[in-house]
Amino acid sequence: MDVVLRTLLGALGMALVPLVAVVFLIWESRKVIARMQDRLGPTNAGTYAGPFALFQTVADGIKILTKELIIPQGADRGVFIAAPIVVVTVAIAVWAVIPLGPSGLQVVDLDVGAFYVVAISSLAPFSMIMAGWSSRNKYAEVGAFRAVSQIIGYEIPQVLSLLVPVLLSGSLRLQQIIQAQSVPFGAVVPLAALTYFLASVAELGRLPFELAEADSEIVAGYFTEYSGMMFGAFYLADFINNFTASIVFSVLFLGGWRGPWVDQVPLLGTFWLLLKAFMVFNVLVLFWAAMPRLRIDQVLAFNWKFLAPLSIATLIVTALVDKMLTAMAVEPWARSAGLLVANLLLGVAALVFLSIVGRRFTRRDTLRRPGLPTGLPDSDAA
Amino acid sequence: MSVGQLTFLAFAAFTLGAAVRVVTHRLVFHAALWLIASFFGIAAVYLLLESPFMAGVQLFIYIGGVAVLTAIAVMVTKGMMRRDLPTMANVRSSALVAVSLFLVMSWTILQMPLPEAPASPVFEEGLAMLGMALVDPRGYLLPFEVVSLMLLIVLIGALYVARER
Amino acid sequence: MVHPYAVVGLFLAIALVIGVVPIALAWLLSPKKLNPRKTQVYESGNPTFGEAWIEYKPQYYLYGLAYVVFGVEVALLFPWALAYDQLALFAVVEAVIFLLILGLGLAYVWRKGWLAWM
Amino acid sequence: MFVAVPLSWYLLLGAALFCVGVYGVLANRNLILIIMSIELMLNAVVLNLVAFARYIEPARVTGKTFAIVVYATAAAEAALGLALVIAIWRAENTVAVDEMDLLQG
Repeated sequence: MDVVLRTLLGALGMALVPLVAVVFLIWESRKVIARMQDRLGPTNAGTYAGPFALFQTVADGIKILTKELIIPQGADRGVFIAAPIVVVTVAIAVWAVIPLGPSGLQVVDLDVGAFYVVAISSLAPFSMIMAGWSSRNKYAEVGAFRAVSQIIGYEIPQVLSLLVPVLLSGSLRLQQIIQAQSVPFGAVVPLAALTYFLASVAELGRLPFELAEADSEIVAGYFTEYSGMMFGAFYLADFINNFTASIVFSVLFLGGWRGPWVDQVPLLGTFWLLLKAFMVFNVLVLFWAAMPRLRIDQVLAFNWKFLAPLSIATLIVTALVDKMLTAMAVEPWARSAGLLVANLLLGVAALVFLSIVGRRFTRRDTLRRPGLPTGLPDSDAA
Repeated sequence: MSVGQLTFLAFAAFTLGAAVRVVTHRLVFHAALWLIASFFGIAAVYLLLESPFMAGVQLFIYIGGVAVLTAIAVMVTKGMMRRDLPTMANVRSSALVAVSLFLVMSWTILQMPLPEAPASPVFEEGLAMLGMALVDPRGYLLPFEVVSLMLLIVLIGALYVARER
Repeated sequence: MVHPYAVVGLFLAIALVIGVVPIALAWLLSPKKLNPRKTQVYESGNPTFGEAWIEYKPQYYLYGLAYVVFGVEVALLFPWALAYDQLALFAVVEAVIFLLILGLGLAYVWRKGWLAWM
Repeated sequence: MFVAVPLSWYLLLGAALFCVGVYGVLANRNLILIIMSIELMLNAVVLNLVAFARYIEPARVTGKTFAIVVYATAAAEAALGLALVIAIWRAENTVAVDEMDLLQG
C-alpha cells in the first residue's frame, strides 16, 4: 500500500509541475513580448499582484473562474464541453514520461517513452476538430480544418527527426537517450534538431504558423465560441504544450538534465533541464513577438515540399554515415564530427536547392502575371 | 475475480459499448467520435497484452490519422450529417446475421484448447527484435518493402482520385 | 512495485481530473444568466448568416491523407531505429530503400501538382 | 504476471467487435459509416493477432509482423476508401450506397 501511495503522490506532483510552471511562464512571456513592443506588460498599476506583478496570472485565473460559460445556440453541447477537457488532458498526459532528473524524478521510465510522447501528442488535433465542429460557427470550422491540415502534417517531419536521436542512442527510453548524449545531439545532428524544432513550432501553432487561431482572419479559430474557463482551458493547454515541447526538445537534443556537477548533486540536473527548456521556450516567445503570419498554402508547401523531404534526407544521411563510420571503427569523437560534417553539408545543399527553386518560381510567377507583384495566390486561402 | 480480470472486463465493455454506438448513432460525426473512443479502448487492451508499441501505433495511426481523416470526410460531405436510420426489416436481418455469426465464432473459440495464461514474461528487446526481423532477408524483409510499395500506390492513387479538377 | 502501464493509466486519470476540475469549478462559481442574444453564434458582430455545417473544400482531406500514408511509414521505422545498433550496413540500406520508395511517391505527386493549394 | 486473463476472453472480445462491424456494414447505407465499420472489423482482427502473439509465442515476432502489416493495410484502405467517397460525393452529391449509379452511364 505504501508503494501505491508513493506512486500516486509522485504522479500527482508531476502532473502539477506544468501547471505551476505555466503560471510563471505566462507572466514571463507577456513581459518579454511587451518589452519587444515597447510596452511594460503586466504591472501593479491598478491592483497589487506581487512584486513585478508576478502573480498576475493567478489573478487572471481567479477572474476567469467567475466568468459565465456561454454555450452558443445550436452547438453540440456534449462535444462542446468535452473539447476543452480533452485538450488539457492530452497536454498534461505527456508528463508521465518527462525525465526531470537523473533518477526518481520521473513518473515512469517507459520502455517506449519517446513513442509515447509522439502517440499522445497526435491526439491534440482531434480535440481541435471537436471544438471546431461542435461550435457550429464558420470561423471555428475553418480553424479546425486548418488545424487538421497543418498540425497533423507537421507531425511527419517531427517524428522523422525524432527518429535520429532514437537511432543514435538505440533506445526509446528518454533516460537512455539522455545518457547517450555525452555530446548533446543538437551539436552532432544540428539539421535534425532544426527540423524537429521548426516542426514543433508549427505543431504548437505558434507564429509564423499560427493559422488555426489566426486572430485577424478567423477571430480565434477553433475556439472562437468559447468563453470563461473553457476558453481558459485552451489558453492553459497552449502554454503547457509550449513548455512541454521545450522540455522534450531539451531532452532529445540538448542533453536533458546533463550538465556540470550533476554527479555530485543530482538535483542540479533538474535545474539544468529547466534552464535549457526555459531558453528554448523563450525562442518560441521571440518567434511569437517578431514573426508575421504565413498563408495557409505557404505553410502546407513548407511542410510537404521542404521540411518533410529534408527530414527524410537527414534520416537517410545520418543512418548511412553513422553506419559507415562505425564500420571503420573510428573514435567516438570522430564519429560525432563526421555526423556533424555530413549534417552541415546536407544543410548547405538544402539551402542551395531552395535558392535555385525559389529563383525559378519567382521568375515563373513574374512571367505569368507581369502586372502583379510576385507570389500572390490564385484565390483567397480559406 | 482478480483485479486484472475486472480491468479487462471494464476495457472490453467500454470498447464494445463505443463500437455499438458507432453503428447505431444518428449523427455521423458522433459515430466518428465513438469510433475514436473504441480505438482508445483497444489501445488499453493492448497495454493489458503488454504490447505498448501496438498501443502507441493504435493512437498514432488510428486516432491521430484514420479517425481524424474520417472526421474530415464527414465534415466535407455535409449532406449526410444526419443519416436516415435503416428500416426495421434491415436492422432485424442485419442483427440476425451479426448475432448468429457471433454465436458460431464464440462456440468455435470455446471449443478450442486455448492457453489460460500468457506463455512467458515479455522481455524488453522484443521491439528491437521486430526491427531486426523487418530488415532481415530471411525474416520479413519482403512484407516490409511491399508495405512501402503499397503506401506509394495509395498515396498516388488516392491523391489522384480525390484531387481538385 | 507498481506495473509501469498501471502508472501510466493512473497518470492519464489524474490528467483527466485536472482537465475536468477547473471547468466544473467555473460552472459552480460562474453566473448563469443566459439569453438568446448572448448565445448567438459570433460572426464578427454581424447577424448570423446561414448554416455553419455546410460543405467545405475537399482540399483539406488531401493533406490528412498524405499524413496517414507517411504516418504508417514512420511507425514502421520505429522498431528499425531501435534495432539500428545491431544492424549491418546492408540492413540499413534496405530501410533507406523503404524510405526512398515513399520519397519517390512524394516527388511524383509534387511534380504532378496534386499537393498544390487550389 | 500483469493480467492473467484466459486467451479465449480476448478472442471473444475480438469476435464481438467483428460482429458489431458486420452489423454496421449490413445495416447502414452511408458509405462513410460502412468504412468506419470495416475499420472496426480490421481492428478486431489485429486484436486477435496481438493476443495470439502474446499467449502463444511471445519470443518470436511473427504475430507482431502480421499485426503491423494488417495495420498498414487497414490505414491504406481507409485513406483510399474515403478518397473514393469524396470523389463520388463531388460527382453525385451523395454518400448513400443505394443512390449510386455511376456504372449505369
